[in-house]
Amino acid sequence: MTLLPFIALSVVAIAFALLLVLNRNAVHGALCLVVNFAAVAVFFLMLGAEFIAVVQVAVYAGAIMVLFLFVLMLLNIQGQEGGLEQKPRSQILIAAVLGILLLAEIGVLAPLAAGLGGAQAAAVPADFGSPRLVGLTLFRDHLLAFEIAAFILLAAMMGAVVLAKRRLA
Amino acid sequence: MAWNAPVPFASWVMLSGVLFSIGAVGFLIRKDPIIMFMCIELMLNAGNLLFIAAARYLGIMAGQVFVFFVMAVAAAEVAVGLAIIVAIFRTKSTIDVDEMSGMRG
Amino acid sequence: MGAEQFQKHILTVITFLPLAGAALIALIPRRATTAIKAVAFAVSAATFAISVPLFFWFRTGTPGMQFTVDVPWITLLGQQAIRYSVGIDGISLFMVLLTTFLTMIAIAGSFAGIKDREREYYALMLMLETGMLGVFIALDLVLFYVFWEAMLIPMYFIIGVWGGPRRIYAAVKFFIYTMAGSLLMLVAIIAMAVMKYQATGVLTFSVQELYGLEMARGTQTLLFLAYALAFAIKVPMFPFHTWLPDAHVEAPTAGSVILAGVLLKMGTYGFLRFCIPFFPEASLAFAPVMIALGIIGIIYGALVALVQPDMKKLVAYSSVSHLGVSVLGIFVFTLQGAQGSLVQMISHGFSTGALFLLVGMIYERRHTRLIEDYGGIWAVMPKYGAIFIIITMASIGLPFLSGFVGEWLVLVGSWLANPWYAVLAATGAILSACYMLWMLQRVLQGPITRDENRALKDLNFREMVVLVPLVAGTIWLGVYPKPFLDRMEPSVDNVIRMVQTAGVSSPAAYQADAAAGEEAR
Amino acid sequence: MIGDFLWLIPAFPLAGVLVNGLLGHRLPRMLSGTVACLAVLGSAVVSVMGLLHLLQTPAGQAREIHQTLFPWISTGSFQTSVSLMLDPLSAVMACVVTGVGFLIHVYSTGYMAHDPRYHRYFTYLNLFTFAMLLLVLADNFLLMFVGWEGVGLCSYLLIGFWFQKPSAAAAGKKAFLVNRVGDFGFLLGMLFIFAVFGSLDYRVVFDKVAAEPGAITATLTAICLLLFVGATGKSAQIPLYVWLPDAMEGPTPVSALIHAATMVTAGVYMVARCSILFVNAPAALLVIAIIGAATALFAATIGLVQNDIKRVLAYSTVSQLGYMFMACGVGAFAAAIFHLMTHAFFKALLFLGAGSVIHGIHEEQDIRRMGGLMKWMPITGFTFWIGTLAIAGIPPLSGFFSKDEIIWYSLAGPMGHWAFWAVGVVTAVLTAFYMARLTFKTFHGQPRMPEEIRSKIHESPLSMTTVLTALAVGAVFAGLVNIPEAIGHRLHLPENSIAAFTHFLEPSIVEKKEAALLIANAAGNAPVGFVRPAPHVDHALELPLMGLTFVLALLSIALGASWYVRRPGTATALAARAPALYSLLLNKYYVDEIYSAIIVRPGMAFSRFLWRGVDVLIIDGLVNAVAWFFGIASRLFRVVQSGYVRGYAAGMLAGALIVIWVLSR
Amino acid sequence: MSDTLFTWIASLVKAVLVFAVLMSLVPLLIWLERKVVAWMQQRIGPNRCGPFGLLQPMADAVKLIIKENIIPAGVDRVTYYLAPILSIVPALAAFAVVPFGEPVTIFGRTVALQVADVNIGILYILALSSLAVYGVTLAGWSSNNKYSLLGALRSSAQMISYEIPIGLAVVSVVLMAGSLSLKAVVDLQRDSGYWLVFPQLISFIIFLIASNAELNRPPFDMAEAESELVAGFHTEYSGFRFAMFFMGEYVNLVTVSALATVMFLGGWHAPFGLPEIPIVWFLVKIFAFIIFYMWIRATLPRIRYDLLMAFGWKVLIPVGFLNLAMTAVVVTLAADRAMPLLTAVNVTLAVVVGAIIKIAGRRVERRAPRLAPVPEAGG
Repeated sequence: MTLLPFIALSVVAIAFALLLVLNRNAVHGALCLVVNFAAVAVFFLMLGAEFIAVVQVAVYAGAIMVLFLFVLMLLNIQGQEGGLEQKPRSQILIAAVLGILLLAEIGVLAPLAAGLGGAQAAAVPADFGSPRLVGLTLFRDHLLAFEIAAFILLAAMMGAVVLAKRRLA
Repeated sequence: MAWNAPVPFASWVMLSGVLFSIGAVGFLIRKDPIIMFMCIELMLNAGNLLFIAAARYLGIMAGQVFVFFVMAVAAAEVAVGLAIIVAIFRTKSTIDVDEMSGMRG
Repeated sequence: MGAEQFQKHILTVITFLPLAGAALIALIPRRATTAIKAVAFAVSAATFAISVPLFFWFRTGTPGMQFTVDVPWITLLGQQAIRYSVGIDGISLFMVLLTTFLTMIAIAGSFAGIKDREREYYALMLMLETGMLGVFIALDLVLFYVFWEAMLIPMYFIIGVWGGPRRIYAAVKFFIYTMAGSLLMLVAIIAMAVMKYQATGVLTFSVQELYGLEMARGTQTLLFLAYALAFAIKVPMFPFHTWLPDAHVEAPTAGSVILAGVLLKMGTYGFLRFCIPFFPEASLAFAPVMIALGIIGIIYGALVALVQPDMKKLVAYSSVSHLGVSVLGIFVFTLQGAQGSLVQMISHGFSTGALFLLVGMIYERRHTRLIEDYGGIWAVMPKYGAIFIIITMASIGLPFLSGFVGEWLVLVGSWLANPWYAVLAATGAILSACYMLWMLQRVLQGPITRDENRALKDLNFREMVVLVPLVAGTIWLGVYPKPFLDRMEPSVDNVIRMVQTAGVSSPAAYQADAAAGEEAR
Repeated sequence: MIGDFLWLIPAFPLAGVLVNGLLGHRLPRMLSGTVACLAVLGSAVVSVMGLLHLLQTPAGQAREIHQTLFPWISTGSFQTSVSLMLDPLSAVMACVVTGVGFLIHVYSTGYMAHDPRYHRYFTYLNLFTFAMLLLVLADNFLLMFVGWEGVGLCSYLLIGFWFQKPSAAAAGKKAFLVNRVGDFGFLLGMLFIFAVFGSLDYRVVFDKVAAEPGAITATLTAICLLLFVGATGKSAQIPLYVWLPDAMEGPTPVSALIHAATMVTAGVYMVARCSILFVNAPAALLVIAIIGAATALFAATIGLVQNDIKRVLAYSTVSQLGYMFMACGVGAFAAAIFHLMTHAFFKALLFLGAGSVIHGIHEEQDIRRMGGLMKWMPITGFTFWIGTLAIAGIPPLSGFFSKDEIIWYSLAGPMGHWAFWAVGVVTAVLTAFYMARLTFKTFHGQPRMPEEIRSKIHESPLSMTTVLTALAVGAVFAGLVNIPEAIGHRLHLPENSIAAFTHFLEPSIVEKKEAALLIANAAGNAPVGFVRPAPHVDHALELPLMGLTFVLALLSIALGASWYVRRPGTATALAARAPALYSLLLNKYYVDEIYSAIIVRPGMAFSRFLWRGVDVLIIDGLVNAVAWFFGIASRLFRVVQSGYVRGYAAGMLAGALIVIWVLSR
Repeated sequence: MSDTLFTWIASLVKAVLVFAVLMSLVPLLIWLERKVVAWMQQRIGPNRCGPFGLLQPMADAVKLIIKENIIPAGVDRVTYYLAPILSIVPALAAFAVVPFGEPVTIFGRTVALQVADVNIGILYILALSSLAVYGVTLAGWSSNNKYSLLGALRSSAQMISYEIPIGLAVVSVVLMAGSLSLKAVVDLQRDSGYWLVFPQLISFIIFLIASNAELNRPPFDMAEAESELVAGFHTEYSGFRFAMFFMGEYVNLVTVSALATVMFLGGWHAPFGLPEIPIVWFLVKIFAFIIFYMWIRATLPRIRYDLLMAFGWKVLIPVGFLNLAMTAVVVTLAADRAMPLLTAVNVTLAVVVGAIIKIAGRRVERRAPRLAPVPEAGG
């Protein structure tokens, strides 16, 4: 959890994020995102959240990105979109301005937040981030949220089926 | 800065901030809704990162549990989003965001 | 035990009998119109019959509420805050009687006028009656507000469905005008309840307890204005009156009889029952403004009525003028003034109700309300002419007819407050004579110019039955108003005393009058 | 004893109204007519009995009978009840009203014989009598006001009786409205009285004023002036007289009863009744005198040139009323009432005479197309002559006594002044002249009717002629009731027969000498310049002055005879020489036109402006503007929903930025 | 020699060892498979190259390596190269957490016979198995061929669907073991004396069926069956990349068998009473499983795709949930007597179900529709 791996990995993460945004081909974009997720999973490991790291890989990389790939492949909407060139000038300008503003804001906020978190990581029990502890917190303090998440997933499932189902007219 | 010095919390905020803004800008720039969805996932992930970092630096498990919920929501969102895109593609044979302004006032 | 029990719950019976009637009518098949009319009239007549003993059982001389029923209805914050508490005193007794009397007559009057959808029409009329009665007997602010709003809906439909060509515009305008006003009142009601709760920990909406609620000068003014706006629109007072001509012109005959006969009185009743007792200081402070608006209403209403081509609009503006007198009577804060305004309300109910019926009757024959379409119909319709003249005389305040008693007392009251008020208000008498007689001349007198008029049939038996009670009412109120005056005096005196005790700055005339009043009785 | 029969006087006509009103159209004509006449006869009998009862009561006792029927309006300190009072003044008035009224009812049965709405006519007539009696017998101002407006209503109904005629309808409305303006003043007066004295009963008010005379002269002046406004409205004095000439549209008996004998005299009665008030307000008295005089002269001048027989008589009535008010103005209230009584007789006689003339020559009213009718209608002509002589003031007829008394007191009365005397004399001369002109043009000279009518001219039926003769008798002997001292002493008549009438009225009217004292006392502290205590005029002058007026009257009748009988053309020639003056008088000084120009037309324009401008344009405009505004606003916001997905996204992001920025501060 | 350095070296050595063993096993398995299937179909199988045909796989490997790598036109280069790698790496990585023996002391330090003892072992395996989908998907998509695209979609859909039953089976085992690490599962079986195959019989059956589908092996190999979609997602691959797909498949086979032995057959422990030989029993059990899979490949006919998916969603998942629920109830209520109870329940259930299937099977035959005799011509 030292600075070197952190910087290395953040460079990887940021690079692949930029690749995703700037990539003309959607599938390649998806793969870049997968790599980004892997990098973030490693970050989670560095931050002592093994369970979440593995879940991240399983859920994000394993399920969500597969969904993306599925849709990309099913619809085969390859290359409709040109690169950044033909976008309306104004849209890019706005996006750029807002992006810079956001960055500036984060730049300002980061040191403030630092005060919050403190330079040193807090002393933490050995099995911090282990499934046992996560499970305990999840089902003791946030059971209601868990149930609600369950409902959201149920609703999403039904929604997806209804929306995408080919109308057998 | 010694290479093996511990990583301050501020840098985690910076990192997730950068990732978030890349996602946001990406969302604004691209016209292909799938890319936009990916950018959203990226933003959500940046959020998760910050959650975990904060959990680690404050020693509170709740952070990680929240990430769990964020993932649930993200999954749900992608499922529905992609279903919509499939539906739109099937009707209009194009999924360019700018054409899809049927719902205007 | 039955009689005593009946006497105790007579008000509830009177209020909800029409509702039951409406339900009964809803069950009758649509085609059986005669049955519908019979049931409707029977129910309204029964309601009137039950309300008549109220007049005799009413103990004159006691200012407090009588025939009270007080049952908890909704509990808030653990306390029975909102109660079904009803009761009448000198002021609301006559309003109740007027409502039941006029509804019975209106229903009888609309047998010929209403041709389509009779079932809904009569059901709505009876529902309207319940709404109106509820307003007059409610002693709990929320109950009052509920009935106040409930009464709007049937009226809206009656104007909106069975009205004239521009009925939708008129109905919507009527609804929004009243609704806008009453929303502010609702806020004020809640504010008062909250203030009471904060001050004494007792959460209640009952009118009795909220009398004499201590509050800062500023809030009292605001709350007074909120109430005053709601009632000013209802009266209607000068700037807020434009809905009345439209509503009247477009409403069916019976609709405008009820609208003019009872709905307008709710405004003035509201002033007497809520505005003044709740906020005596503010009432005193705003008295000159309200008096000015009242007087403007009188003169403005009369002048505009003078040039109206449409008879119903003319009568509508005359209502604005007459109720201007009533408002003036209330805000001069003298016993005569207040009693005069109450009598004026009752007499206006009789005379304007009759006028609308009369206009309605020739409308049913000729389907036009423009004055120039008529001329010289007295020759063809002698009975109609005779009644028209009597009612006109009552409306312009000829002595020994109801109009004069109300006007005279208001003039006495306002002269005691400030002679100039009386002078200006009295000009109303001249102006009202002008427009009424000019209308009379163009409609009844002169040669018959159009041949359709030649073929007009005179009043049939039903129409006479409808009009004669009203004429009798005006004559009785004009010749022998004592029973009315005695019953309302203590309650009105009670309200006026509230203002006098509150108002240190009240003009000397009050003391003189009050003192004189004392030893004279 | 008589006290509890008082209510019968108004009750009889009321019963008549109910019978005729409700059942009239079913009854045969004769029955409904007789019912009406009997009703008035009944109340006449009772009022005469009342009068006799008063006469018999010895001077010491109070000559007053009271009867309270039922409490009317009573709230707090304002207590009034419907109660009647009979005292000398109201007894006289009641007798005049019922007496003359009865005769006119009988006359009407003949006159209105062929009218389709026969029963309705008698209903109105009875209603009028009831109202007049209420007015006269009331013992408080409010009940008097009831009568006051009641008679106004009946005059409206009766003037507009033939409502098919647009002019009649308009005249009726005009009468009512002008009366209403007068009543407005009266109403304010009553309010003022109540505010000051705390009650409206005569007894209470008069005792309070009598208790400390001259104390509240200023308020009393205001009250009296307001009451006088009511009087001018009702008795057709200068500003509000315009309705009387138009009132001739109604049937002639109506004009006779209402616009000669009874209603118009109500104002004089009211002034006399409140003499105690007026006496304590010398300024008000002065105003009354001036207006009375002015009206007398003014109306007389117009009367000279009128061609409609009834219009001439109408203006003569206005002029005579002016006399009465002048009498009151100078403080001779008794003289005013005496003239009122005599005038009732001969003016009713003249009107009924005119009525029978019109009846005779079939609805022709223009005197220029009459002439030489004496041949066809001897009785009408003869009685008409008696009326003319009476009004001209030729002794020994009643007119002479009452008019000359007024002329004398206009000089010698408490507020007398030679100016009033001069106006009185001049008006007397003019009256004599236009009456002479009228009689000569109608009954003498060559008949100017078209040929075919001449054959059909006939004398009126018996029912009308008997009434004429009865009234003629009244006109002749009414004067003897109040022979002035001067003549009385000269003829050595028994003491009690001299000025009997004035002595009889003593208790209810302020006596002249007492009036003089009070006026002097009130004038003392009232800053009215003109008023000063009465000049001492020795009584010696009374007879010669009377003689003077008599001679002048004879001369003017002679002049009339020469102009219109011997040389008929002279009047028209004279008129040709001064066309402006003639047309001015003919068109009644254009007063009607002036009124409509000043009041009616601008009033209508203003109210039309109020309606179109204020009501529709401003208030409704505002309301609709609010509705329009919301329409526009909603259309404006629609644009924000552009459907451009990335626009929304940018918006969201910007929002997020702001939120972060705000939260982080 | 600090401790950290030692652990680093130890794990490195273990990793290399495992990699070597796996890589060497692959050709052996290919040969074994062809031999076993042949023996089952009463034919000889490869016997030309080397004794009993043992060098046949070597020959194949050489063929594939020297074959020309044809890359069809319009292929998305990056993903085309990436796909085979992505199919092998997850399989190899999954083996890292499989413990294959008691801890051994070398140079005085104890070394766990497990590449990495991670306390979320099972979850790690599940995650990696979900990554395996990428290989298939990208291969199918990038080869710009309609059939390969369809084949890829179908097989990836199948693999995703069958991840859930595997997950449920694994969770019920974890429930018994109380921890996610594989070592704990083995220790549980050693301490309690029961091999989990008995108390968790239902989940064992589900695991077998689902893992078979996960590997795209014959009864469920609709995606790359020759008769259906040419060769499924790896139609356009040839040469060494095609070999990598094959290697991926077999390494996965080994991993899954290892997982099954660790979770259900008590890892490296000898069956009741037999002497404890460290790694041998472990390998014996793995080979038992592998043979079992091959046996199924030889016997069972291919299932139609929609029935396959329906079976997965509508049968395996519900049964998995029920089993999980039952286990959870028993574990919480009767924590100590859990093992015998569960064994009893599962065994009785298995017997009952077996009987039902047998009876149902016979009745179906009797009622099978006799073909109506063909009516004589004419008449």
